[in-house]
Amino acid sequence: MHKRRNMLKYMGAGLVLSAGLALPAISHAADMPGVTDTEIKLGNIAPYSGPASAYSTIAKTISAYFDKVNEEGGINGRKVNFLSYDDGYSPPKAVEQARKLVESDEVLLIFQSLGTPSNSAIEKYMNMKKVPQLLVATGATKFGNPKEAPWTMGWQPNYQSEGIIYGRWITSEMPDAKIGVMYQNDDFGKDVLAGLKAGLGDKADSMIVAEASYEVSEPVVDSQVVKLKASGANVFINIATPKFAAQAIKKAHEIGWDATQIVANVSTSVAAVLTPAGLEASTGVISTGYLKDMQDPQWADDPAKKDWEAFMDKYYPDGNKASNFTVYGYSVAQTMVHILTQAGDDLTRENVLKQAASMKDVTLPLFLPGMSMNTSETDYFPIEQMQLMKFDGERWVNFGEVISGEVGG
Amino acid sequence: MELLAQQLITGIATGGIYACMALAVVMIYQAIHHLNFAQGEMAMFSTFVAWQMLAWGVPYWLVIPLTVVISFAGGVAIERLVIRPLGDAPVLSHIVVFIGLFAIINSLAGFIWDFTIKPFPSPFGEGSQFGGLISNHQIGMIAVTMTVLVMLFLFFQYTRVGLAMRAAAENPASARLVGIRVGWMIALGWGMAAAIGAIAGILIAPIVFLEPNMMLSILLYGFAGAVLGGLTSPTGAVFGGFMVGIIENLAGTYIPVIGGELKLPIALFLIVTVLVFKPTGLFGRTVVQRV
Amino acid sequence: MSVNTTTTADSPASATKGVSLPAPAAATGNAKIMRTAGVILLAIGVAAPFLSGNFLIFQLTMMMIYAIAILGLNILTGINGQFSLGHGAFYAVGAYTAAIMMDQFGVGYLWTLPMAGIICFMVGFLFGLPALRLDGVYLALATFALAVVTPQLFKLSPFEHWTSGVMGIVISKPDAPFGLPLNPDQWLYFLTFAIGLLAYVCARNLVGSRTGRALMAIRDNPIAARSMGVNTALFKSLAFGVSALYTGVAGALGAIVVQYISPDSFHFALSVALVVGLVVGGVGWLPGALFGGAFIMFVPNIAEELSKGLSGAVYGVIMILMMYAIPTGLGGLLKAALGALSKRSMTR
Amino acid sequence: MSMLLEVTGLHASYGDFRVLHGLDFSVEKGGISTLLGANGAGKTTTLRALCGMIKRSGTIRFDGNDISGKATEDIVRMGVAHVPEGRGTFTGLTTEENLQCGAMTRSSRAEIARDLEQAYHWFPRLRERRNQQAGTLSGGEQQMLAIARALMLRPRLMLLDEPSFGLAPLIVQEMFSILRKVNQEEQVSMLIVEQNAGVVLELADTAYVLETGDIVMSGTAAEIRDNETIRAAYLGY
Repeated sequence: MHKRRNMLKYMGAGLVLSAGLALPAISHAADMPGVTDTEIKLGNIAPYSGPASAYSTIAKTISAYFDKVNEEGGINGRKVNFLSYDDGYSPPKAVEQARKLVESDEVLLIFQSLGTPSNSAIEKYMNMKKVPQLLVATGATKFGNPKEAPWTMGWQPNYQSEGIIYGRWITSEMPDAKIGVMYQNDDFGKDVLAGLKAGLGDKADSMIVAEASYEVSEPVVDSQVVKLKASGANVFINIATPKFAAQAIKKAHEIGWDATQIVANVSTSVAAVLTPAGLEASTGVISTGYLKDMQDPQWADDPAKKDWEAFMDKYYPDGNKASNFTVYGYSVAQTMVHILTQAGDDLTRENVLKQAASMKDVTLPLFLPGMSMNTSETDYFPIEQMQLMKFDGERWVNFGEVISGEVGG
Repeated sequence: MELLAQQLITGIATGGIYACMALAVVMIYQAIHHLNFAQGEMAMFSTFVAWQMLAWGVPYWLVIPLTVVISFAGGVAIERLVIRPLGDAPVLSHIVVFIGLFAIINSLAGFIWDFTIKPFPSPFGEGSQFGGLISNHQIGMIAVTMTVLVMLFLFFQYTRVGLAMRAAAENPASARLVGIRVGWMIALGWGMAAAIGAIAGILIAPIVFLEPNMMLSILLYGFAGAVLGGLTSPTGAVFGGFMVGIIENLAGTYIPVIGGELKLPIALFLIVTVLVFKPTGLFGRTVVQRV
Repeated sequence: MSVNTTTTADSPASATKGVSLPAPAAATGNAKIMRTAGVILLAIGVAAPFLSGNFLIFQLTMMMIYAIAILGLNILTGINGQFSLGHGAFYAVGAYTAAIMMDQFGVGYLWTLPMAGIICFMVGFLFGLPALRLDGVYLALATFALAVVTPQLFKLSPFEHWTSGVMGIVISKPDAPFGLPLNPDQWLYFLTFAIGLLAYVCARNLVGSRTGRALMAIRDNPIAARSMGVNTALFKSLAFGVSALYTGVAGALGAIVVQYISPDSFHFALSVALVVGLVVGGVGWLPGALFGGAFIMFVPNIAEELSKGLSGAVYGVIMILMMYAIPTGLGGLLKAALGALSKRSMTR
Repeated sequence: MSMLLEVTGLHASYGDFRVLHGLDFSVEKGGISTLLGANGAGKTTTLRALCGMIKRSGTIRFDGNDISGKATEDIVRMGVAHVPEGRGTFTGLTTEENLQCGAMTRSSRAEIARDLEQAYHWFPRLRERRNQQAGTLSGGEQQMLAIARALMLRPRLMLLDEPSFGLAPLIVQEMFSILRKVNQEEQVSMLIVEQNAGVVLELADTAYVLETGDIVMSGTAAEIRDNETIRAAYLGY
């Protein structure tokens, strides 16, 4: 409480001062920064260098998508100017780039800034400046809290609700399960784990027989998998990013551990995870999904896939079609276009935020059938639905209902 | 007890990766008396070259020698074109150049082949031993590492070029005075280190999957193994690599609460402790000098 | 591998190394040039926050923070001849000290700075003790290991209560005190500026003091230093401690300015960047820290401007070209230039 | 009289600091010359300059070819063996490996093996120590190793830098008698730098006295040896 008051005081002081010292922050187009009659300036922060540079594919896809949008006439006649900067997955650098985008480039908003640490670092600044930080590229549950951070909104299903779904499913389908969990020792791993425990409820302590974490700096996770198998677990929950998930699936198969395997949604790519791990080893793996996997043969004749392919061929020919980051980037860019289209000519930050927070059953071509986005002033989680699916050795087969996670409901 | 045996075997299998890299580290250290921070990236790039050739349909048995040769040439070229112009600049300037090389190679690989992980086929096929604890590939990898180690030993001990390289590394001024072309010996050292790095990369990639950052942490483990064993001894480096793998796994399994979270820190802590008591590593040789 | 340090005009050691010192008249000439440059720099430094936007002020503040950290590294490497690839660890310890004190105990931000310094001094000193036994590459590896390990320690579950684990800690930016007409960015700029100046003056005095001479004696000839009765073990550990103190204070300032810390803020790339800054600025030349700070702050941005996909490669190329152009850093270049200048004035 | 080494106007410097100010001297084919002088006179620098180990200017003719612009390795390959100050032992290699290094520029294995035997013949102590790490040899043994290693090159000219330094008088005697034999039997010319003028003047034909980078006196060894004034002023014995 005390802190908040300080913040308010600071904000007041900051406004007065910046006006008093005639800093160029607020000048032309005072009510619609980043917008002219012909252009909308959007900012983005992504790791083009450093340990997480794999994710830069998303920003590249988005950039390519806006090329397509611009070529097709833009959004309500305005071209999108997409400024994407590198933070190397370093929070201090993310702050610098966010300030550059807001203060120097004067963008309308920042969207799809990537990573929990980087988004955490800029969240306070963005809210103080009242610049929308939309559709952030992380599933950390904290980015969906309209009370504390009204200018920050997530996009993908949050990690906790994913964990909850697994927990619920295990309690109902395998009440005698002995669970071994491997998780990445960061916000993602811990969030899914926390969700899993919540989903298991009061049986969590008795059902989870072993936990093993790993650091992204470790070359292999063999030791963890061997340890989990030795615990006698018959359910293996694999909360890992693609490389480690693939290693773990492969290792579990090699040591003949015939547990029911659940793999986190981030690692469901057939091409980037299951094929490297071995299709035989991957058969029977369970996960959740919300986007179509373009390598999955069941979508071979899907017109949405054809559109996506045409887009990739024309606007992002260097892109790797096997990477589901391109599907992700394509879809999130479409979401942004949807919001900006809805905002019409009233492209103030307030109105854009309002449009983002009032999506009703918006669906996207690459969503799994039955999925949609819904937001409100109190619900900052656009995608909350997921569907369980199982890999049959060739493709993912959805089963059960489209499930809704309740976090922040 | 069973878990202990399992973790030991897993540790040896993982240690094989580190041993492989440590060998390459020692190789370059012998030649230039620096730790080359770009070494892991060079190995990664070589592996991508091999992957690209496989993708173009070049048969496997041809890809490996070709990659080794290309990497050797690349190593020599880097020494001649990048390192040599530095001349006798201070050590720290060399280190900055290594860091620069690191950044260049990493970024270039990502630019050319992007960051999605790629499976890399094993020359030893699928399948595994000891109930899956160690794959055929890992056994093959350890065998190759040992073979390379023996070949290196024979090369340094019994060939004139090997002798010249040792002499040049130990005392460049004296080496010049007996007519050894020290500059070329250093270039040769770079070439060999790059070639061994390429082998290491090709052996490691099937396990950790190929991507531009795959060597980031392995290099650290390779350094650790090399330093633990003693930077002056290829045998020590290989042994050190295995030790690091085993220590790390046992610490992760048996130290309660924080063990799993601190696998790497515990391993590094042990290594630093060893160094404090034996500053040249377990197998390191102190050159005796009577005055 | 012995760490080759370049001696500079600052160090009396250059006289013993057979480098001809400029004649007294020329020396005062050089000093005059340096002093004028210093005054101009100072004036620019004071005026800058009134002439530029908040974003640039923020960048300049970060640049000075890195400079303070590099200054600390310079004391260890440039003055004492020990090598560290792990100063990011001390930066992290300083940052966490400040953040935890502010977040958990509500301590005022100004008080966290000396505390960060003290704690880092102790950590550095203690780390320096085993490091005494290590030389060259071995010390490089040990310090590098420290840089890799430290972020992992900060996310350990037993400490999560204080460190917030992987989620990190958000900090509030302080206002200017005493009703000064400054916005928080400007105020933090001046705070950093003052601390940087203080740090620089202290470092200069240290170099000129008996302790400083002992540190340099150890760098130039450890055996001789020992035979002259210098307690090398104590002084080397002390150098580690003082060096860590500087870097820790920088880390604390960094945490306050960025308003957020997490284990990911202190990836080992930070340690590597500090070494790059040190070398580019000039090992052993204290003002070089400022240029080193500027290099690691701004050059990656320039690289990104040139090519986004290959920004890492561009940065690497710039680094290597720098080393060709000025292998002994800016300090070495300046020294050579001043040497040539004074020689000409002597012949005249 | 044909000269194997003819040096005119040799200048050399360390950085900005000039050490040699234009030396003229020579070594006859099959002859032995010596450079005498006190510490710091520039003797070692002269040898280093000859071998291209430091920057130098002037003319250096070896067997008629100008070598003043050549790299150390190339000069060595022409048959100039330098036994450096401090002996330049490869301390980490064995005695025999050190000797092998000396023959690095040659190709015939048979000849090298023969020369190795010859070296052991001259220095039997080295045979006893052949598999020992060279760093563990005594000072005298290391000096012998250095000379033996230089001989492995089959040199035409040997440059010896203070071969007697730090050795017991008896060993010095032994070594100089071997050097005389080498000179006579193998026709190896020598340029010896010495502080121990008494011993070397017995061996050399020609002597030069060096003082702070200038040759202040030259003549046959006998002349220098018999000149009381020089002995008192420069040689101190």
